[in-house]
Amino acid sequence: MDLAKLRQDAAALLADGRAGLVIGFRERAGACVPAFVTDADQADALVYDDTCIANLAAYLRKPEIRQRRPVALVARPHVMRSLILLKAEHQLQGDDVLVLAVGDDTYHGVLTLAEAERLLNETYADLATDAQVLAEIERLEQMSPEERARFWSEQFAKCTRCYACRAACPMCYCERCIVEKNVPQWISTAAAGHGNYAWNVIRAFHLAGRCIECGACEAACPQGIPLMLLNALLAREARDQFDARPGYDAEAEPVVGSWNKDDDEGFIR
Amino acid sequence: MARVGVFICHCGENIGRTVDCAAVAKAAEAFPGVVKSVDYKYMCSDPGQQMIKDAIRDERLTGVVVGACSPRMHEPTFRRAAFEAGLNPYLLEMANLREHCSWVHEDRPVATEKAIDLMRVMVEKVKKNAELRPIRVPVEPTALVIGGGIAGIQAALDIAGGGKKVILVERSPSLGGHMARLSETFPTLDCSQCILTPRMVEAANHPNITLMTYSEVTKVDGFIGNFEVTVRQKARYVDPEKCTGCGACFEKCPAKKIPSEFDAALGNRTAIYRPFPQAVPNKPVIDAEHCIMLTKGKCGICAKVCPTGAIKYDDKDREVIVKVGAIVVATGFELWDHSAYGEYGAGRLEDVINGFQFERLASASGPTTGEIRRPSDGRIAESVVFIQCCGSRDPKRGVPYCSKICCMYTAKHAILYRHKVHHGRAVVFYMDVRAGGKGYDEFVRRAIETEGAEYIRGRVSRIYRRKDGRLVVKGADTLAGRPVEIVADMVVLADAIVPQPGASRLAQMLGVSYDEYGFYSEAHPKLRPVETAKAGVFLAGACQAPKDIPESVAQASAAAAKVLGLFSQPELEREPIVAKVNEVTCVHCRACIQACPYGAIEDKEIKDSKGNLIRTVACVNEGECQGCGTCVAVCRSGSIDLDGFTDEEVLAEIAALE
Amino acid sequence: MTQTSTKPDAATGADAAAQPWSPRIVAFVCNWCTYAGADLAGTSRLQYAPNVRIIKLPCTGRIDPLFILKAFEQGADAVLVSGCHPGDCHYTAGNYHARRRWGLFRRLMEFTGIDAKRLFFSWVSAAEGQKFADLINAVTDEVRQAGPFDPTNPARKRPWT
Amino acid sequence: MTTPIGYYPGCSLHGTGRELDQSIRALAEVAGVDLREIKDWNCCGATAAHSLNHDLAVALPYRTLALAEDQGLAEVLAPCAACFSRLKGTAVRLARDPKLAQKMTEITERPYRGTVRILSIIEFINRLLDAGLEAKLTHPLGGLKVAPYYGCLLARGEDIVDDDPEQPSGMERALVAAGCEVVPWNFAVECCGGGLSMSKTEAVLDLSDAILSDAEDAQADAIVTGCPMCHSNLDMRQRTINAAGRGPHDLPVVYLSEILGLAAGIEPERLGLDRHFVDAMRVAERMTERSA
Repeated sequence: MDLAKLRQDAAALLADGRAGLVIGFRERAGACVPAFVTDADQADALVYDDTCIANLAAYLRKPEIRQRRPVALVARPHVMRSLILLKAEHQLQGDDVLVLAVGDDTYHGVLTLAEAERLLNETYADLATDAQVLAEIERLEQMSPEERARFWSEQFAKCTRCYACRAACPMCYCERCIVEKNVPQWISTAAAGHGNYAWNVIRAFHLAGRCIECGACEAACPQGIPLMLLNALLAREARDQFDARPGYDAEAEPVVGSWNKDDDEGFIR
Repeated sequence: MARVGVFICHCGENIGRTVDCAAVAKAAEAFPGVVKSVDYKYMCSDPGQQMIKDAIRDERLTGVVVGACSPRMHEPTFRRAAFEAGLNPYLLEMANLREHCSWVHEDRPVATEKAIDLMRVMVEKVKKNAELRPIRVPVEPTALVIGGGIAGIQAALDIAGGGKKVILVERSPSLGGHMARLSETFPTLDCSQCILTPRMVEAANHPNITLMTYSEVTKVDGFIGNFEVTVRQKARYVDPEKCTGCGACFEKCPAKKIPSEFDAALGNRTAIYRPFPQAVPNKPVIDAEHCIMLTKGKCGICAKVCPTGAIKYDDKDREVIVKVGAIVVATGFELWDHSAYGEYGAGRLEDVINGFQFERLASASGPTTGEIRRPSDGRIAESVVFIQCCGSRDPKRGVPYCSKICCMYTAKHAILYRHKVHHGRAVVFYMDVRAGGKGYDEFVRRAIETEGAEYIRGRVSRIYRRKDGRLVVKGADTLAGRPVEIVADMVVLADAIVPQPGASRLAQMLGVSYDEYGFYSEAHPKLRPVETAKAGVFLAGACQAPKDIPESVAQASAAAAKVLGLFSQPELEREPIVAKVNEVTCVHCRACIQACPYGAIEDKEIKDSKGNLIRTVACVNEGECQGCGTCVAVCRSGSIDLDGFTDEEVLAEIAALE
Repeated sequence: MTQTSTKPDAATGADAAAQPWSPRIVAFVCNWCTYAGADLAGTSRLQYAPNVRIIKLPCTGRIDPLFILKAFEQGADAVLVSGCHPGDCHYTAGNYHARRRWGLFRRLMEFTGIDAKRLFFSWVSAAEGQKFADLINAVTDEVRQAGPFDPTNPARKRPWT
Repeated sequence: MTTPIGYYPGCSLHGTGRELDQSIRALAEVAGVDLREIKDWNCCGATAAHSLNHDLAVALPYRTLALAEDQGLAEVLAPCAACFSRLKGTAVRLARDPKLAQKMTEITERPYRGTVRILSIIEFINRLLDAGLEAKLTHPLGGLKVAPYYGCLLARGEDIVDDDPEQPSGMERALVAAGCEVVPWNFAVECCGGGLSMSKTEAVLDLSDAILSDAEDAQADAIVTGCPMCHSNLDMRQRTINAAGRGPHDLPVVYLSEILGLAAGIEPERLGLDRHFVDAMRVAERMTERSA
């Protein structure tokens, strides 16, 4: 991948004022961390490799970031999908963001959101769910309901309700999350038992038909809860049942919130 | 602190037989917040209601739960009683101890236990209930009627007669619609124009009716009581103020060979024209597509001969926005195009015509002045075959439904033909004769028994033109069980009735639903046949389904009655079960806006004092919201709630079931 | 529900084992079709199992997955969701929205250990009193077969420990 | 087209319809199509089987389809309209009814997965045109007026024929490409009496006479057909019709493949045009050399 070109583009965007901020990655203590570059001189600090999993689109909801629009973002295909979906959900304007598009060992250059949408549909139209995740979903589906309940009981018991998953997800942009709603309080905030169950299940459901499977939430979870199992399951169902392809069409209707006369109702008596 | 009153009704023996009402009242007394709990034989009786009213006053109740029959039965009764005692009616709830409990369970202890549960649920709910006030929506007391056929004219006249203003919009240059094209009408054979034209004139002259002919609705905004409708007035190129309707222009117009829409292409008209002599308004328009001046830039004869200088070649389309409180849709029907039927000549045989064309041939004002002459060579038709169900009841190539009026008008055609060509042969092919209606079957019998029409039950398999120019009609007589072959001069096809082209586009504009063929859907097939699911939009005539003239007129008057009812008050009062957005937490993802079946949620821009946009949020239009709550369930941040069924109320109910 | 004897929670209580367990089912129904269908079952005097507690909403479109979670949290042995048949919705499309939501949510429930045998969906029209009675009986029977909702299920509310 | 197309001649192409066989093969050669006769094919069942025994009526074409599949043929041309209707009709029924397919497998002891696509003569010729035959039509017929006659089997049968049953148009493109003028006429799908050909010949005379008369009224120089039964009724029986005091008719009845063959510059004898009862060689006289 042409990292030098990426740095050069980032510097140029900042230098000629096309972007007020470049969000990318830099190295710190041997790990990739987000970098917020406002000065063309600092662009050389930018790096990119496979370990850069964080979905930088999650920062776009922050007011201090929004102030510096247009913002340029180092984005792999999943992150580009996040941006398209944010636009579909009216959280972004087309010209709020520029994309420093990185793909499989390729740097695609600086793209507008519309160009990123085209690139996605032409080159990255079939981003598949991680094979290991799929295999694990199938393994769980083979279990009895009781075994599955036990599995998730153990997983959710680890949850400390730090909400790092939520912070890492660009689609969790609600200013007041449902878990923080207290009149009435639907979801117990105590880090235990049914509250943990309800939180994790509702978090996943609120991403049904919206999760682009970037994996940032699971990566962010300090407790190692396999959140992608829930997300990928719903992504699979949304795709199989309703042809959902979130993040490929900035004009698409939301999957939950639209309907089709022929939607499956085999399960309804 | 909540002060809830509980009232358990025995409903005579209906509840009391299986539910121990006294025990339920006693158990309810122990519920937190309940300050009074009693049981009584007939809670809905005067003394029963008085008991509730007294308790509301004496105990300063903040909520009431009546355990009795289904709320579908007596909720309005008890809420009115609460209101009369000074309690907001929405602070009263009913628990369904009869339909959902005593009538469906026999075991007394089990039923009593369940009744106590049902009471607890409603007590918990009512403690969370908020006072709600009926929503008042101002009503603009002007109606829009779309379509100037007989249905639209009737609706407009009735509304105007009731003292309210009407704007009547018609797409073509004249009022009258299809009825103006008919020769005579079944089953009385009175002249269509003789009964219609006076109504057209009346509509045009009525002080309460504003006529907008040659105009189309292009946009509909707003909601019941408050629609804003954009109407495009097509350029007429003739100043109606100056024009006297003298007719010098169309007598001299050199573009004479334009097929007349009014005469179903059997006659011609000029480029500057009025559709027919009795047109209302009786002033010509220029058809820009065919006018030599407007297409080629030279001619100008009409302007030269016009004594008042009314011709304006530079006229332009105009859009006007009108404010109305109700809309009556009366856009009518069209005939199905029979060229899909190859066996009937695929529309290529000149002497195979449709019902409207026959009407024009039979009409004294038509292109043949009422003589039944075949279009190909103008000879009197000595033998005419009429084919019913052309396209109707044919799920494969036509439409599956019955077009309803064809049996009747075909009988009329056969009679009219026999009146005009005494020695002529009128043969009718039919599948069934459906002549339900006052005097209808008698009329068909008359055609067969005294007017000499030959009715053959069966279908026609092929029509072709012989070398001598006559048509050969081959078919089956399924009663006699043999093939028949008839030589005819003309074939009249009773084409299926279909909606106007563009019907679905108008429906989408109006927010009215329509069926798979494009006919508009009524709100309820039995009990609300005139309303649509869109509040404030009503239906009249064949835009809803095939209808004859009396049915169209009846429905038009019904629609007018609905409109007048709506306009009888300056404000509209509706149940306050509507959604509300918490603008502080709404992040404007627009899921609710897309999900709302009524388009009742819109963007709202929040601005600071200087007018700078701070952010955009969703906003429910109370006038349009019907209170289904679909938006609430799609809102991830819990920023919408539904009055009457709030999250808090529902949660309290679920929690009460622990 | 105050049928103290029927509460599986009451297993912690001393006298609980004395009475047999009976399913507790929460039904979320729409006002226009299923609630009216239940009314019709009543006016027709059809007898059915007493295990269902109805919570009335205007439309199935109003039914948030949170309602279902909450019902299980509170210890319901099963949840029934019922509304108007497709095409019959009083609000034209609320049931279509609901159907899609359930199509996804029930998968999630199943996957996280709430047996599909505890979550029921149906269309019952205002004319289907008999269907309503049959449905309640069938659902009650099936839940009885499935047994009480496991008190250790992660969705289930437990005393603070 | 390099993939071979299966060929099912059926009985009539080996008998009365030999010119259909000849012209199809000659045309395929010009178009460069490899026609492979299905090995060991059997009767399609159009004769008596379909009115006598339902199982037999399906089993006969089933066996042929199974053979074709086994021989690796994805498409099979059945030039005879009756064969086409039997084969395609069977394929349609098998696809609709898995139980029937199972039964046929048992009866014939052959599996058939339903992969074979059956082509009518019209579909076949349109396919050739798509694949470049149009450019090879070097001898257009100089405005020969033709009445395309479909009869029953090339116009009817839901899911069997992909054309409007009341006003089919499948032949028109090929005829126009061959330089003919298609005349509008009324009898393109009327019955020729084929089913009564042997049992009630007088009925055939009536029916065929009406067809010939209408084509003549429409000033057609020839009737074009794709069906050997129609062909024999209209061509062979023309003399009998005249002898019965009708007509008199003298109207050539030619196959679609013969017309296309002529336009492709194939000698009329090779197409079998000299084998007709009513002189059809005069049609060949209309061949012109296309000026390049």
